[in-house]
Amino acid sequence: MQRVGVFVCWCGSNIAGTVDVEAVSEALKSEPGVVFSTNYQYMCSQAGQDMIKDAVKEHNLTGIVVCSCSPRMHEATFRKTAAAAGLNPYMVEIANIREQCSWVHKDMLTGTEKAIILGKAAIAKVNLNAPLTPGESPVTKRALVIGGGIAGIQTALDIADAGFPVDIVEKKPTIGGKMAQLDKTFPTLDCAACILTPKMVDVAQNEKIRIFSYSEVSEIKGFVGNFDVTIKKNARFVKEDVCTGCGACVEKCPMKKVPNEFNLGMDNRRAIYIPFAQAVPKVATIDPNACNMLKNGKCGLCARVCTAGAIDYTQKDEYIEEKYGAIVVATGFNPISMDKFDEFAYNQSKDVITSLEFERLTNAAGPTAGKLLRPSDGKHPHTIVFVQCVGSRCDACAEKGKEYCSKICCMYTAKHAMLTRDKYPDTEVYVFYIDVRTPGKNFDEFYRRAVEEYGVKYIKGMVGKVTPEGDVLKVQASDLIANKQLHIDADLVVLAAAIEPDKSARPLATMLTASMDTNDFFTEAHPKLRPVESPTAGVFLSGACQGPKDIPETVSQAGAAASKVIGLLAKDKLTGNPCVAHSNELMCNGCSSCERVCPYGAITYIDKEFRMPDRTTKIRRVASVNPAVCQGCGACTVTCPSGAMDLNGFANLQIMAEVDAICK
Amino acid sequence: MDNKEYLREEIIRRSGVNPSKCMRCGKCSATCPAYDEMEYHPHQFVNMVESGDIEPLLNSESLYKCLSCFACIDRCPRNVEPAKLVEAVRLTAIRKQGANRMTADDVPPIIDEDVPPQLLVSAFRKYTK
Amino acid sequence: MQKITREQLIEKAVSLLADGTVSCVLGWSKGEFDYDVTPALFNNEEELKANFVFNDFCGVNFSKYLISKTNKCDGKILVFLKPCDTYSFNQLLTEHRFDREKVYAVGIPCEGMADIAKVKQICGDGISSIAFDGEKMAVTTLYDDAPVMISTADVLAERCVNCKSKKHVAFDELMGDEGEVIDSNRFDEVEKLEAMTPDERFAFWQNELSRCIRCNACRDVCPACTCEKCVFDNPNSGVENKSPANSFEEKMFHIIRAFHVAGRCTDCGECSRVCPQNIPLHLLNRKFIKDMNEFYGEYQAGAEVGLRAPLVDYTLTDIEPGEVFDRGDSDA
Amino acid sequence: MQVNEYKPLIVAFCCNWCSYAGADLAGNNRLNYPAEVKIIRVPCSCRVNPMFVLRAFQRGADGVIICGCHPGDCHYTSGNYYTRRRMAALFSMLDYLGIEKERTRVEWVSAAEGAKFAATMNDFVEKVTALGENKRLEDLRCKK
Repeated sequence: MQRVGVFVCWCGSNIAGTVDVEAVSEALKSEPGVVFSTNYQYMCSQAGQDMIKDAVKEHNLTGIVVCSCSPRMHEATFRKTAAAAGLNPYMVEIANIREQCSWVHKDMLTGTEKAIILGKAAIAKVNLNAPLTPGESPVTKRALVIGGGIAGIQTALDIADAGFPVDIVEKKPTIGGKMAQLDKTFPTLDCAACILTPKMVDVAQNEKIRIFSYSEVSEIKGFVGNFDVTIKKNARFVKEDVCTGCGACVEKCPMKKVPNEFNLGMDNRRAIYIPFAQAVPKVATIDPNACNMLKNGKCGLCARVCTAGAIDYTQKDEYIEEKYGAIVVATGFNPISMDKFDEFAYNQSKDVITSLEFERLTNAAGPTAGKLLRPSDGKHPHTIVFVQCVGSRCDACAEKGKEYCSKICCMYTAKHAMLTRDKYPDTEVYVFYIDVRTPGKNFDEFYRRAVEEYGVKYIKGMVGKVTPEGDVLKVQASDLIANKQLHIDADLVVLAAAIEPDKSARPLATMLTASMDTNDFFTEAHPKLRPVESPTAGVFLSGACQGPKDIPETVSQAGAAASKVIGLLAKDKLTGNPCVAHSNELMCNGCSSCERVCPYGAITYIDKEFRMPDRTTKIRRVASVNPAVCQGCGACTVTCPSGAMDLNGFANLQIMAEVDAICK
Repeated sequence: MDNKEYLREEIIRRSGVNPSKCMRCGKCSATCPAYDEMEYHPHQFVNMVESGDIEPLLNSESLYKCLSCFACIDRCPRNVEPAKLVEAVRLTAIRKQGANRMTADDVPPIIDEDVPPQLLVSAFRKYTK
Repeated sequence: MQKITREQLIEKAVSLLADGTVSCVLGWSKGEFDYDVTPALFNNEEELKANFVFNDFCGVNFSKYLISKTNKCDGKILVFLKPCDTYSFNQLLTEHRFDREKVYAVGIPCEGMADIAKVKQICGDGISSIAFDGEKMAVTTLYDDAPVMISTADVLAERCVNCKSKKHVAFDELMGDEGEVIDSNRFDEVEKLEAMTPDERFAFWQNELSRCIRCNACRDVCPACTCEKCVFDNPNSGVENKSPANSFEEKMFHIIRAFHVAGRCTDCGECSRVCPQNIPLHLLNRKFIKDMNEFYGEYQAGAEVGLRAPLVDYTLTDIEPGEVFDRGDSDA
Repeated sequence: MQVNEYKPLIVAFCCNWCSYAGADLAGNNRLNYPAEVKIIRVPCSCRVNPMFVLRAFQRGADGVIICGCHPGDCHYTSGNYYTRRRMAALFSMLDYLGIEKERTRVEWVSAAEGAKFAATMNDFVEKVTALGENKRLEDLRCKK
């Protein structure tokens, strides 16, 4: 039996005005377990707290009930008081007789009556309380960043800057991501390469950062502070540490007709290739699907020309195991496929392109060396039609596109239109829009400049149909302001395709037990207050994997994610919330129901050996809760039919004792 | 409910279309092959039904200019289905007493030898009660 | 009258024992009377020939026994499963309750099992023997000289009258067809109750549940009730009780039991079969099944291994608890 | 003072993050609701076991209400979705047994909805008061 002390607070007249505090402390005196009961003007004051401490010593109290304001207000205060008096802080229960009693009831009699019942419930609960100690787990002081785009790069740099080692896993042969493919960036129009490549070099030169390029995460185990990750390093058939990136092999490779994915297939690369001049790491990679040597053992030219001897046709996929304290997801985005949008003739004409392809066409390092030429015949286009919202803002049941606004299209289309008019003033540029959405610093000004200074023709309306006819594209569109249907003979049509999370995100979320929304964007722990954390502890979100974002927003989120990671890695130990679920192995059936409802993946199953009454042993599958991961919601406790699963601090018996006390 | 409101509800019920899903992109009008023939264009149809302006639509020739090609339905990003609205308004118009668009007597003078009989039957279905 | 005979089953069991596929057989054994068949483990041909039976009273669902029996048998265990048993079999596998590798399941056809209560309604108590003869069973009682001839079809158990499926959803080998899921009227009675006024429903259940003697037979036979220790037996659960100590206990017991098996109950009907007080317990389970089908889409527990039951799943647009009453009930 | 007036006994389970805070807000704004409502704090509405609900009825409660975060706002991301399914099933079952459906309720109350909390409680108490004492769950066993 506990020795409970009851402390009734007046809260000045806040409580005492509607509740007879004297009567309450008197009535609660005779409750089971209560050895001391008193009341005081302000329990939370220093004098009030001292009163509690003294009573603990004087009466050897093992439990404390404070009848006062909401536990959301002062539970933490009184827990500290208890701890200072040498009691376990979780031996404190609060009866909320202010917010939920004196402030909502007018009549002294009813107020007092209810306060007594609330006090009884708290006493009934504290009688069943057990001292709780928060679990501690060590923190591996190393972070993993999955994805080497601008989001991953910025996060890694910021974490490394704070002195913690970081590994970047990038599935492509080089880091840089989408930003490396861009030409200029809005709203300042500085070139993407000029601001990105120095950062890539910083990453390469930073001692704290390791880059696993051409690699994927294949397995994740563990929990916050203690992730065990297996990284699959795909065979690139070139020894990374030996290759100097001279490019001699690339020049000699006879396989010249491999579509170049970096230029979105608009030109060709060799079977051995370096994606672009500033690639990091700058090493060659052999495409096993194109290389003759790897396919049928005939060729071997690259090995012969490589003076460094870096080519290794026998290289195998390598698996690396590493421990991490935190994981940052920065898997980014891709434009959606245009296959379902027949009306824009994307698959019928080479001159209907996506905006990302347009970026490559205008990029000095692109397939046309920066000259804006039509992919079909290499001629300069004179009339260009930009179509906004292709696949964005679609109704869910339309099944072609995405429900959300892709956010970046309005700005990059304004940029494309402006740059085109700037370089080629003889070009007619039309932009068909539904709404122009340009919130952001200097964004709307940028768009207005495109219209007012560069003469881009913005038309409120949509393109309904694009028909290739000869070497022109017949564009049929509506102009809603003029209430006219327009027919434009265009040379080039650029589609602002919606963006979607990278396909690797979904399997990764499964490995991480991190939640995702229906669009496969990662869910944040709180949409406003914890926007860079996943609900799964130790997993952080950076960039477009969480939702469409432009570069400034991505970089600031990347920094925010890094600061959260640093905050975690700076700790030597993690102190958990002791109010977590635990499973009674003797009663657990191993039925897996709890595992299915756990939002955090905190429950795993182990095979446990039990001694049977007849001295034999039996191995049974039982649930085991990881207290470092469990957040204490209690979903598992209700789904468990045998009652093996229970929640510390809110145990079945405790809540039932409260029910009984109230219903007496 | 006044007549205007009644008509609006009736059209929405008959068509099964929710015009408030429209985001005013105008793709229906952009895609419409009969656009130039129409007094009220597909996007206006949606907008006018939404605001309850049915009377002008009922009296408009536009009703009979729609080819029912359903290009607007196919391409609407919001699944609004403008052609179904046109159809519902047209039904409302021809269901009125004596409002048949066409009677059997009208046919012989305009008949064309090359027109397949099936087309005539379906036109009749479309234009009469 | 079953399509398959005792001799065929023994022959199958003996051959599987002989070729070493299995090392023992979970089957039906003679009981005190011809109609109270009990499950038993057989190790060899002699035991099978002596005690193995198969007749219209072999309704026992063996799935649950596999949990304990797989540990009692060194090699594989042979189990004969009727179509409805295979659903429980899959459900238990979903819950990792036994090792599939230790079981050799033979699917056998079922023509529906007889309900002894219905037999007794026809010929009265004091049954001394039942002989099976073609389509009929010859029931001899202490009080009559000549046996009463009864057709199985007339005394089918409720669960067999409303059989939901003749399909074997899990087996290693079949004796007969795989069978099909069939349309049943199993929710008719639930609907009848739903159509009553709350007062009538209350009266109905008061009449039924007041007969409960808390013998726990329903729990003990239920293939979904496989807890190592039931909450009602656990002094730390806060709801422990073994007898109807106060007026509320049966209700609590039956509601909670139905809730605990909701989404896991395959509607095998064992609870109602074994209830000595003939309480229609399946109507509680079927209410949950019917509700969940209506709220969250058709779901049949045990149809496949690994299915996610409705109560451990959700969608963002589920029905609100306040709306569940307004589905055209007469009392709405 | 009316001494003989029937006062129901209401147990309200409130999740710590939204509804309990909503109840606190009702207090802060001095929004009255009947004292018959007694609140039990749980971390999440998904912690409410049907056994607690039945236990309350068993011990004489006349009505049980469960309050949680609005769907989509759960502190634990998905807890209240499970609550929604479980309680839909449980309440439908109680209704099936002939228990008055007005005695049970699930309500989503956010931390900002103090007014909604008070209004909900007022309405719930009024409905339960109209039904009178909860005898059915008590009496199911004993035939009259």
